[in-house]
Amino acid sequence: MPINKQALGRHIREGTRSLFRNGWMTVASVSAVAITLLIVGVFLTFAFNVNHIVSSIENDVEVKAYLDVTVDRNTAKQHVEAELKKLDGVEQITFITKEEGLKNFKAKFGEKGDLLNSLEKDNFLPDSFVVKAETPQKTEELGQKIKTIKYVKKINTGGDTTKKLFAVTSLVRTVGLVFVIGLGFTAIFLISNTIKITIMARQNEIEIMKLVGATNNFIRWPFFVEGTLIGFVGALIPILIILVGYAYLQRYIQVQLSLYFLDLLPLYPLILQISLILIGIGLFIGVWGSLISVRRFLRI
Amino acid sequence: MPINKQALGRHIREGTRSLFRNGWMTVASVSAVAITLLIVGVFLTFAFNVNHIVSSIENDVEVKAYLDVTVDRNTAKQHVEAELKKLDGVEQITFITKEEGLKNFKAKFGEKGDLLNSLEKDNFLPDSFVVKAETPQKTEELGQKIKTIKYVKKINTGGDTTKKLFAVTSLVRTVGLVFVIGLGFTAIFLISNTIKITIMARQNEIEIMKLVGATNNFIRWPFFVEGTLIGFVGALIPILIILVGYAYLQRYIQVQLSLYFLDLLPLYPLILQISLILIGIGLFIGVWGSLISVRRFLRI
Amino acid sequence: MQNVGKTYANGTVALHAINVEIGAGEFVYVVGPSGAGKSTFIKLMYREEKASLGEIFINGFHVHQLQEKDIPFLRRGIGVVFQDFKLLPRLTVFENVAFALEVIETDPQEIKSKVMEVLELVGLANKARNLPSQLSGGEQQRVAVARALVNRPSLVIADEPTGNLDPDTSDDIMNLFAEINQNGTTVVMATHNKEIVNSMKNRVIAFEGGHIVRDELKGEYGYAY
Amino acid sequence: MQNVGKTYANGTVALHAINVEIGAGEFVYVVGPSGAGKSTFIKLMYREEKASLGEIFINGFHVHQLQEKDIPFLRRGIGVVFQDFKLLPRLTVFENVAFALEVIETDPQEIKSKVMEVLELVGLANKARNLPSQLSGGEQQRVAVARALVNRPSLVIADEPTGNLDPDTSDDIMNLFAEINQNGTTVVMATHNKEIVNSMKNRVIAFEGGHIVRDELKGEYGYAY
Ligand SMILES: Nc1ncnc2c1ncn2[C@@H]1O[C@H](COP(=O)(O)OP(=O)(O)OP(=O)(O)O)[C@@H](O)[C@H]1O
Ligand SMILES: Nc1ncnc2c1ncn2[C@@H]1O[C@H](COP(=O)(O)OP(=O)(O)OP(=O)(O)O)[C@@H](O)[C@H]1O
Ligand SMILES: [Mg+2]
Ligand SMILES: [Mg+2]
Repeated sequence: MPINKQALGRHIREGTRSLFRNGWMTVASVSAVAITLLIVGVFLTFAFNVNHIVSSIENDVEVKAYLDVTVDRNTAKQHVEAELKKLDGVEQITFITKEEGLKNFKAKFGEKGDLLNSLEKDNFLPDSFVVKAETPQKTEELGQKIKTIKYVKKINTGGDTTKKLFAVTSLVRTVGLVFVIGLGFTAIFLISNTIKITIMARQNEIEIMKLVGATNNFIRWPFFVEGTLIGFVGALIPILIILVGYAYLQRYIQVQLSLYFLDLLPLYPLILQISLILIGIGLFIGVWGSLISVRRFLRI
Repeated sequence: MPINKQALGRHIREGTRSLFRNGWMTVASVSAVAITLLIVGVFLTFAFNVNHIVSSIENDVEVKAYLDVTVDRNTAKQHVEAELKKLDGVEQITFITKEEGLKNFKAKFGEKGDLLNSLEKDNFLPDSFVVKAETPQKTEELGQKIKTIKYVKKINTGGDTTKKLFAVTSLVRTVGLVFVIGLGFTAIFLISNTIKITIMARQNEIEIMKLVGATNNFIRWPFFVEGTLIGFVGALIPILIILVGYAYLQRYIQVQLSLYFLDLLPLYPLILQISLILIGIGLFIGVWGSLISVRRFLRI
Repeated sequence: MQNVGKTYANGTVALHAINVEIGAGEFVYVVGPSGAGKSTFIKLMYREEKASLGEIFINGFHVHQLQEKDIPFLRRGIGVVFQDFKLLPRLTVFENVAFALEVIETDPQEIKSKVMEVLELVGLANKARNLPSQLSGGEQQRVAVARALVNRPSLVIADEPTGNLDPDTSDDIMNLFAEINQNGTTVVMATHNKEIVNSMKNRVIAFEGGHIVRDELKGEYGYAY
Repeated sequence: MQNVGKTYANGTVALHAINVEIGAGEFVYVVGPSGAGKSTFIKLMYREEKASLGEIFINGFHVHQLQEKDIPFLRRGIGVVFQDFKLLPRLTVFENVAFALEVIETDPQEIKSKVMEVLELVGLANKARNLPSQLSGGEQQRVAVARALVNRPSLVIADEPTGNLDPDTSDDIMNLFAEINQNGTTVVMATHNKEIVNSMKNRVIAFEGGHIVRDELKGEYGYAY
């Protein structure tokens, strides 16, 4: 769509004016864009957070390597530690003495832990290393390698539980992705549909313009400007709503419900990502939707 | 909108004919309705299932009542059992001997359970009752009552964990409900918006009809019929998609992913509920949207 | 039929306080230069526009104070040929004409015969299945005439019904109006056609700048309106 | 200007193979009964309709085989007064007329003076800010005339430009056409106005049923077209 500056000014003026002239048609399409993008935005916010929470759950997966109790504690510890450090993909290594082990063990049982008091005299637990893999999904693999290290008597990678966990998290991720993509497409469809109908109602005008000698570009430009503005304003509204809503929700969950363990993503980088996505979709569809719809009527 | 039979026939004919005459405008509005309701439907399916899963998690909450080990096992058991049976809101009572208790205890520790073998000789665990409340949320309350029963030395209701669980499940429910209601309203808004724009484009026709002496009812009726059909067809499409998609998803999750523990709701009553909701929304908005929009132009 | 009528639209005064009385069965030409207020005068009669002052009585209706819901019943008694035709673009010629009968819940059989009869009269029976957009200007105008006449109203108002017609077709249409007038229908017609006004002598009301400047029983088109 | 032209729309034959040549600077009346094919003939010239057979040459354009993208340039050289006006409903009178100049990227200052000048000529300078819906039929028609003339095209085609005008205003408009014709512009005008054709003698092409039945240099409106 090549164009000179003077004409561009005219088209921007006309496109903007047309927004006001169409009055409630503009309101209808802007609000359709806004509400559709609001759904997309809210869902994205939700999906980003779910992904975050799921990741932190996955991150809890680790390999426990129990050392041979029949060997000298220090020899075993030093050898295994050295071997572990040689392995690829290890993020963190923590040594847990059998005393600490018992404490954790009792803590896990809560009130019932007292029942284990009798064990203190005769701590049968081994020393252990807790190893965290760089990528949680590699934990199982890492566990197999650790198993072969000398003095390591037994490992525990969570086994079936971990497998189930990963199955669930990958399902959650897949469902989320399907929802996001599905919503994205429906948003695109709904918005371009609305814009199409709006322009449809102006078919007559487009025909007249053509009959008076307007080129396709000349007709297209104001619609292009109009579509861009509709897309842009239609994206700004949900961004503002999400910005305010999310900040409020965060306060509410943490302060009112005291759900500190529900670790929401911080507002700042999140809202930026969401804004970019929404404005991207809004502009893209505003522009594309209006151009596509106008094209339909330019063949006269 | 009173009407006689002959005129009704005419209006139904005209409304139906108008659907075909408007060609792609009809396609645009039906598909807007369909895709919006598809989102609502998919989300409802999802929400119903999440609710189901959350409920079954909540159902796992129970009161463990440990009996006094210093009293004769049978005396204690009989007394406590009798007392428990007197309580309101108890759904299920299970007696667990200390031998079974140890077995469960070991099972919970998985491979590490072997480490507890030494305990077998000297089982320090008490006998216990597991009591399930009729409503999971009453568990805590029930626990307090059970605590006062003679021979009950200690109870465990999950304490903080349970509180957290209920906080999470109620959050999940609230979020779900907010999403469902939000989606419902946006669906209503989007659909009536689309219908409004479509009718908008026919403002001219409505004006002419009025000038030729048509009453408001006479003009309204065909739009009413049209709106009903659009709403109905627009609801049928997502129902079919969800029906097929859900059946397939169920097979996929259980057969391909072997996630048997992911307990999805059976297709049959679910799809019926969803269908009713979608058709309800579709019809309501189709009818209401068209009547509202026509009314705007009837004041001439 | 009217008493004091006057209108006034978004600032511009289209009609100053005027007084006209048209008896049942009369044939009246409304003439005047472009923008004189002829169409406005006509629009007041079937209440497309509401008089901003004065009183209008037609067929027993108090047009100026008619309630919203009663307007359709006023309009059903009046056949109107609009200056811009106002045909329903998505309906065929037949359906457009039939619409005026459907509105008063006429029996489908009767609609069919009546519509074909009137289309025959305006010479468009062979275009019954065309859409308005597939007609020439003059053909559209005749459809508008057909629709105005089809339910045999007691008052026919026509706003330049021959503007897009050649002299011969115009004469046919004028004869049609003369005929229904003979059968007792009141006819009010805005027109620019000097020849018609001068050859078919009838009452002439001349407007200029929103005033009635002449009202003669057997008038001519005239020069000084 | 044309050679063999003919059209044929959705089944109905509007024009049979016709041959016409109109020289630059001519003033031609196109007459004929309603539905004779006058508008179709005119629509072929500015390519609203595409000829279904034959060849049309205008201003050096091969109209019949013009590519989509070149059509606007043909139309810019032709000023058209449409039978149904075709004004843009959302633009004011001024903007409607200005549109024909904006399309050819005229300087805004120039647009303003040119538009006001032509509105003055058709007597509508005081309605420049009205929307078309706020005009009388005749006023709308004059806006259509103004738009056709504003960019001084070398060919002006007018489809019944006086159908909604009173005789006096018609004469003014006709004088305008005569004047621009004097200045070298070709004028092709479809009309039903017998008086005009007979008083301002020019070439007359008479259509009937899609055929040219008469083509006289100083013709009359005539009876047997
Ligand atoms: N909706 C409107 N809003 C504002 N002014 C209007 C409106 N309709 C008509 N007018 C003005 O009222 C005046 C009378 O218009 P009217 O249509 O009655 O004229 P007319 O006598 O029918 O003219 P014509 O012969 O051109 O049809 C004109 O000046 C016109 O511009
Ligand atoms: N789009 C169309 N589709 C089908 N038939 C059409 C179409 N446009 C015009 N016609 C037919 O072609 C014939 C010629 O129409 P045209 O508009 O050229 O007549 P005209 O001479 O301008 O008549 P008028 O004086 O009434 O304006 C008519 O019979 C008309 O019904
Ligand atoms: Mg008028
Ligand atoms: Mg014509």
